[in-house]
Amino acid sequence: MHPLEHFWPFIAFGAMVVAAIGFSIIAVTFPSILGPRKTHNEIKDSAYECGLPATTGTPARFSVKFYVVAMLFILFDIEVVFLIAWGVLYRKLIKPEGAGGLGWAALAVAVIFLLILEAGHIYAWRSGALDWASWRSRPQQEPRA
Amino acid sequence: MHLDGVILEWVFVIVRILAIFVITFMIVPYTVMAERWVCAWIQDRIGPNRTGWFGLMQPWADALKLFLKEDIIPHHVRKVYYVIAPTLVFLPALLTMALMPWGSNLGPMSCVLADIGPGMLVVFAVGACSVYGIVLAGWASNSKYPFLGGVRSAAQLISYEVCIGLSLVAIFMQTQTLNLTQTVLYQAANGWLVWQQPLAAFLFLICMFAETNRAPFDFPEAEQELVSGYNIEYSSLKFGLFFLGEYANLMVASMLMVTLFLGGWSLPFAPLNAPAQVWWVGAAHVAIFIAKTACLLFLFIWVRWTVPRFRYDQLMGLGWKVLFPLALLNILITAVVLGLRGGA
Amino acid sequence: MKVRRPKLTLLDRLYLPQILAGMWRTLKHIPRKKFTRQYPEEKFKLLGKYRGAPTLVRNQAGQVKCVSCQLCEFVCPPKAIRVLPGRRDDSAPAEARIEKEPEDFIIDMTRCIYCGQCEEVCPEQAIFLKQDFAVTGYKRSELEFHKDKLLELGGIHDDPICKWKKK
Amino acid sequence: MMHVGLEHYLAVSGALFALGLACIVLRRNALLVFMGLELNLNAANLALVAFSRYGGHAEGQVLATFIIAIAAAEVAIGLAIIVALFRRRATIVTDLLRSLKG
Amino acid sequence: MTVYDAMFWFFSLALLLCGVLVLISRDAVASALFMVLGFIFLAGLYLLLEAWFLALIQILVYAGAIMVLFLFVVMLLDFREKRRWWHGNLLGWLGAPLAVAALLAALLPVLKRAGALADAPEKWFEGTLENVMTPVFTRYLLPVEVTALILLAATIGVVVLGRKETKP
Amino acid sequence: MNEVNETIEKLKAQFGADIGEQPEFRGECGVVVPRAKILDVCRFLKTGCGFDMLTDLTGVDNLGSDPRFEVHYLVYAIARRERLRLVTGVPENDAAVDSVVSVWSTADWHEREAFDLLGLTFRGHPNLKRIIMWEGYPHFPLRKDFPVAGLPAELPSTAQNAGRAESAPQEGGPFVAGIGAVSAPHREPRATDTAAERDGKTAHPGHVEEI
Amino acid sequence: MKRHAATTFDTRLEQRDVIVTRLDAAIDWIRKSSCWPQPMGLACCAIELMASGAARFDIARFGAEVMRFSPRQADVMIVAGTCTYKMAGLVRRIWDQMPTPRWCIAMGACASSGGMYRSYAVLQGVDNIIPVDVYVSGCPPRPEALLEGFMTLQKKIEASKQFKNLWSPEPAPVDERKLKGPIIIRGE
Amino acid sequence: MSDVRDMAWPDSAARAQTAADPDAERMVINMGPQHPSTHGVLRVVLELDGEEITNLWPDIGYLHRGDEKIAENMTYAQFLPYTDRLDYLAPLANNVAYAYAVEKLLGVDVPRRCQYIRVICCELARISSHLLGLGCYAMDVGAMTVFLYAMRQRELIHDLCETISGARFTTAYTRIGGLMNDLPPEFLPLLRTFLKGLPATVEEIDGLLTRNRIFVDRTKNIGVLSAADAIDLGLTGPNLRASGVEFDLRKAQPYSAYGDFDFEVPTGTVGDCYDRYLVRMEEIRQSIRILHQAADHLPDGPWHLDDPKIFLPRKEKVLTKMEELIHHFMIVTEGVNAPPGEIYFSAENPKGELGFLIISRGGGVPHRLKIRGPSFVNLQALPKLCIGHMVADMTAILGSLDFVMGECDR
Ligand code: SF4
Ligand code: SF4
Ligand code: SF4
Repeated sequence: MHPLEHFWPFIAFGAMVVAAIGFSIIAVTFPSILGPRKTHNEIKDSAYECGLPATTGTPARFSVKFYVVAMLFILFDIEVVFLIAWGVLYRKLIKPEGAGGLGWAALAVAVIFLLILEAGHIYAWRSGALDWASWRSRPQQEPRA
Repeated sequence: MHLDGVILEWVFVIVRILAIFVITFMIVPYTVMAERWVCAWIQDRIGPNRTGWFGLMQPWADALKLFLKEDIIPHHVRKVYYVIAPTLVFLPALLTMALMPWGSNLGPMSCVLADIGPGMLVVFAVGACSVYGIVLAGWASNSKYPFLGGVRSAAQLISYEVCIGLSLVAIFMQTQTLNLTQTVLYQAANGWLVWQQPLAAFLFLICMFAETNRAPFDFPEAEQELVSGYNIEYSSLKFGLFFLGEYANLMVASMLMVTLFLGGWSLPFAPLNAPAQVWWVGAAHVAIFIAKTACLLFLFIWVRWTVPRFRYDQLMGLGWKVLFPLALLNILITAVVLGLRGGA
Repeated sequence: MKVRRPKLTLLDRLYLPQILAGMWRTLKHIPRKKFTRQYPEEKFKLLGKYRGAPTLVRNQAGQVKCVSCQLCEFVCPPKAIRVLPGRRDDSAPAEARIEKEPEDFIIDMTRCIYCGQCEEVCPEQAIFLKQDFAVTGYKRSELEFHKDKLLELGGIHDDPICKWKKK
Repeated sequence: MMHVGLEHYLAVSGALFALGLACIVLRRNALLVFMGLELNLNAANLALVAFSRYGGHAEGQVLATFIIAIAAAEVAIGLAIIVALFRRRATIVTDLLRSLKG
Repeated sequence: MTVYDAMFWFFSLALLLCGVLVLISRDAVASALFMVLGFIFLAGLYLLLEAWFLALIQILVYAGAIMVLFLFVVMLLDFREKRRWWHGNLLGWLGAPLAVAALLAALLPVLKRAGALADAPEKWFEGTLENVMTPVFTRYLLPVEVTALILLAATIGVVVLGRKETKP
Repeated sequence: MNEVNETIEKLKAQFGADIGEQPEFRGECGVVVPRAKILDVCRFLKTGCGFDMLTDLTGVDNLGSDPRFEVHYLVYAIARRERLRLVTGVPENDAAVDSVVSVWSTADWHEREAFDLLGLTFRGHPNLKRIIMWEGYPHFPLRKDFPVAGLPAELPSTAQNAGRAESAPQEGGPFVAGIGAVSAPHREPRATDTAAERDGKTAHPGHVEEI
Repeated sequence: MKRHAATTFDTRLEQRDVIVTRLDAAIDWIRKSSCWPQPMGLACCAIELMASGAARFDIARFGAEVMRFSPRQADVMIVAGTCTYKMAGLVRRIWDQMPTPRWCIAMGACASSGGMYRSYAVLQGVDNIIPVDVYVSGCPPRPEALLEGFMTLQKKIEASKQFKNLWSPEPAPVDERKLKGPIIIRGE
Repeated sequence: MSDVRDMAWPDSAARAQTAADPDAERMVINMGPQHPSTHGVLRVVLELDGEEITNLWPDIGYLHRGDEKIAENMTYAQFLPYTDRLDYLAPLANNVAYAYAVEKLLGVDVPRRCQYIRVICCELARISSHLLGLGCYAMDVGAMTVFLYAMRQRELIHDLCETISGARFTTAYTRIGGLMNDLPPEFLPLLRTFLKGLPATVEEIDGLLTRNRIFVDRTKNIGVLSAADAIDLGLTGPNLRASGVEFDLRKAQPYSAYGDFDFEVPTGTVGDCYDRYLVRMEEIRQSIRILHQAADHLPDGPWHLDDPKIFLPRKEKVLTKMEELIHHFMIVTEGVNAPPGEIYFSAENPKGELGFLIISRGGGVPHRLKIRGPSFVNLQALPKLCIGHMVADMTAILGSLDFVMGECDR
């Protein structure tokens, strides 16, 4: 009832996953078996910061820009998914309506979709969410020599 | 499916998994060596030549050395995450290999381990998960340089992932498939996609540089700034896994590029252009695929030793402000052209 | 003179042409003859009057030339030299008689900076920087060269001015 | 033992939904609450996909696709709010947020 | 038990286990990672349902994007709860069973009726990209554009919220 | 050197008899300024005479004379290519001068260095801390009563396991330094690799062999 | 080029199990062929250290161009330069953070003994704080001398009994008879 | 473990501010002393807001070797090798500057041939230093290969050094009142071949960097320093000239034989990293010009002072004549007999103005010898240059400042 052939590539893939994980486990555990016994002392166990003790214990928080970029990534990732699907189907969709397609409407769908998202992209761009540099590092007008 | 058919399939699966491991572990160490040699040659040097015959044993010495090294797990790290992070860097590359058509077929055995229908989606999905390793490594190290390196790298990876997807949409529009084998067959029939979609190929190449953290985008480990980035606190084979993962990713990136744009295992000459009927054509296909990959690897190495590094914000800017619109443009052009041609 | 700040042309601004040009430049290096001098295998010549490790020399008659005047010891910037003055025994033939000879002469090679000042100030031309460009050891004490070692390294120096002969 | 069928999937979906619900109700950390929400959405998706498959129509999966898309938007905004709040208040414990409200 | 069934049990139990672990982990990072793992198993269930496309999208979007963001936030805010989550959460402890019970009560009739649907093999739907997305791009054009609008709104929201505030 | 003399005249006109002059030596002129006036003089030099650059600032320890310390300022007028030296005496019991950071910001590190190595204080310096030696180093190394070899001191607390700072062994020829022990292992304890070597004679390691 | 060497090889190898000897040799080979340096460039010698990595001398031939600035990944610390007291703690700290087995080359007079700086600020030889395996004399040593020092270190690794010591964090015992310094190379 | 920041530079005020700022997304990070981009042992404590530097404290002294104190304890001649190790990228130039300083104290002038040879030394040193500086700079912005090409040419300069002085690196070539030895005959041909090959490398670096947009973006308008600020901070050398101030001691007070040569002093317009790079490149080209002229017009004649109280007598004479032997002993043990007085001599070194302030109380040993290391002063500009930029810019700025800790910490 559930023909195995359907799943075969995935099963093979699963086999690869198992093999790869097995390899990883070996790779992670072997050195602790083969290598010299671990020694610990206060210094060895402390973080490397160019040879000085770490200036503060845990890493502090950092620029919110990283979150923003991650969030934007999610949103645009969705866009990409839709576009990929659309792209694969495009040549069928673009066929004239008689031939089972939508004609140019197929393109229009994507264009409108893209335009809306591009508005967001441009908005983010304009409002500086995609800039990392502060004002000083931005290229300034070159002084007249 | 008959039982012996199933057994045969399983045998093939095992053979191909072994083949993948062999290919990976032959190509990756020698990619590292190629890096060291090519960089030496570019710099008028000789490069490792004292270990083994012409230095050919050097990668093995390095790898075994890492095996035999003390495996420091400092107390200040978040231990579980610290241990699994290196494997998470290496796993995605290995898994992507499972989808790679590294040949047409050898006798009755197809050379793709997992010929999944929408294969590219799997590649995307697996690739998307490669962020975890780096982020976790940076965070688990609980120290500042790795942390900065990890975060930078993660932001870089995800930014360029969008561009990768977008740059490939155009070729999906042409090939109408997400399957890698089909893509290769399409190219065998219709010519390489790099000629039909040069812009997409170029964008994809740039994205691959960024995704594999290669110069000019080598931020996570930008030595001059972050010493060696997210892997500072790693020693022994855990560090080796990062190293290996990095080059395995490089290899996978090259293979993807070959598969998607450079005709995969095919060469536009009669017997080599179609799936193999005889075993030696199959072998030749594997060789062609690996040769093409090697050329791209050389390109990666060559570029690294030529150009300066971008600054982080320039890199992000490039991704979001240049490649992104360019990819969209490419999609639109392709769409219009295909539309004018009237679809299929 | 003001340096010219090149304005990037449109092509330059596209990154690629310059990167490709750079890649062409680096590519050209690959087939070139390598600059490397493979150290232990390949012979090479030290240039000039190379300042290697300081050594003590003997004259043609096989005598230690040093008279332990200790000038070198004084001048040596890192104070790597230690001279223990001593008298020479009188059994030597009269025409070869020099009053003094160091009892021991120690150069700490881990201190020596190969500056050549000792050679320059030695009034007897008894100490020379030879061409020993690499001195390595496992222990600091190994790298402390004593008189016999130094003499062995120094060998015979053909002295055009045979000061000792005149006496 | 009976073969796996739609009801099994629905049961799993229900259980997942219950877990998500528990997460929302029990955890105080806003991020965990959020994750619970995601679990709920996925439980719904699972049900939809199962229905679609056994019902033989595309709509369930179409809907699931849209849900994933909207969920992404929701997560982005939600986390943005959490981050913004955290930057302001340095806490993401929901109780405190509640106390702010009332 | 067929292989299929075995896979189902494996995936669903693993999924639920991950769900439980999400719920009970003290460490939010662990929660997030278990969540990722859970989504991967969920994708496995999708595969069993022959929803190929959705399975991959699930991993791509949920595991590859959404959870990365979660992880980012969890790691980088790096906050610690003062109390264990199960302490002093009376409302939650009372509410949770009630909610779950209510849910199950609502679900039970559906479950009962679901068996009827399961026996129509010829009608089974295979969730290939084409099967799933063709309707989207033909019948559901409006929702597509609405999705775009929602994404746009989210983009703007994110940018506004992420803006660096001037000192209060 | 007319211009320099002009400047000195200007200074004298401005500050009167406070300004002393050093004899010209190898074409260089120095001006002796009383300690209290140094900041004013520097301001005047910068704004009134165009000495826009402070090339160097350093302290000198003249142990035995009074005042014990001197601070030397080397100022330079880029446009006129003119160099002038200011010297001011600083007594030991009140080793403090006004800081000139407000005049030339380059004085910052120079003054800190003088503070670090000689123990001179600069009043009004924004951040007078040790710059060369580590924080907490107890001595002032450039003072004449401090030996080159150094005096023992605790290392900075960042160096938990590197021991302490010790005096460096001083060896010299017969003309300068005192008598050292016979061989390096005795003079420099670390040169001994084993205790046996230190007690007995140093081994004469290594003989030469052609290979 | 003449090599003066004080090494008299004792041909009668210690009567050990052949397999152990072989394993020793294998492990020695691995470790000596892959010595990643931690370039502790402190002063002028660091420039010669760089030079030895550059085209003319190419330390890469020994597989040692993989300069790891992170101590966790390095095998041999090359102390090149003057180690001042202010710096001493850091050098020691980085040494402590290196995983075993690890080695140290003191490159140049300053690192070996303090060199010409017999002064209040300079540590008189890094062997005061970390165990040095090989001293390279010179100020700075020629890159060739550093390479020679590197080979000297390789000899030391070769002469060590690594296998029995595989699991021990202590430095492997060395066959002292094989290690007689100094090694002096005379050029032309 | 104690709070390091007690030892580190962020002083308590800054720390309090960082801690108190509620919106602080800041972190304090420590770069160096053991860090690939701090060129030796500079330590910089950075306060970052994301990737942006909001505050910065350089910490020096990790290479303080006590040169000045040592100088007070030895004769002028003995101190000469120590000057090699000041700016250890250009030992020849340091030797020259020191020799001139002592000669100025003694009030003597060296013969013209010696002056010319010293000019050659200085310019060779300048090229070698700039090559390494540019190479490291390129490496800091990620172009490794440029560094290797620069090192390759440096190797040839080392060969030249070896030819004249017998040492690759720490040459100690000059002597008070002359040189260690005359130029060996094979030197000039070697120099000419070197000069023939050098422009190709300069051109190669130029081709790899100057118009490469990645490099230009990394350097243009980064770390801008106005002329007024540069002067106020006391900067000298290429860093000052890049800000547009035409100040070069070779022109301002032509010491040695610099008056005889025809060369130009390149200056920049903006004072950013790009200008500093361009100025150095141009200086290499100018140095090539000077070297050509010097090689062509090298005068004959004595190459040292013939004063037995200053310059060591010839060996043959020492070996044979009693009087010479006595002079020899006197010079070595007592040193040159300097008059009491105070001089300041500075020379245009590759990094800037290297000055020696010598206070003599008579005799062969200085009373105080202050070394004005250009890097020490130049490094002060670091906070001014870096604050507001990104971390990656800091490496570019550090590279463009081209400092050497040897002369900074002395
Ligand atoms: S070597 Fe020369 S200078 Fe030294 S003690 Fe002997 S004779 Fe005197
Ligand atoms: S070469 Fe220099 S350091 Fe070495 S012994 Fe002679 S004078 Fe001393
Ligand atoms: S040994 Fe010489 S070259 Fe090396 S650091 Fe010390 S002084 Fe500099």
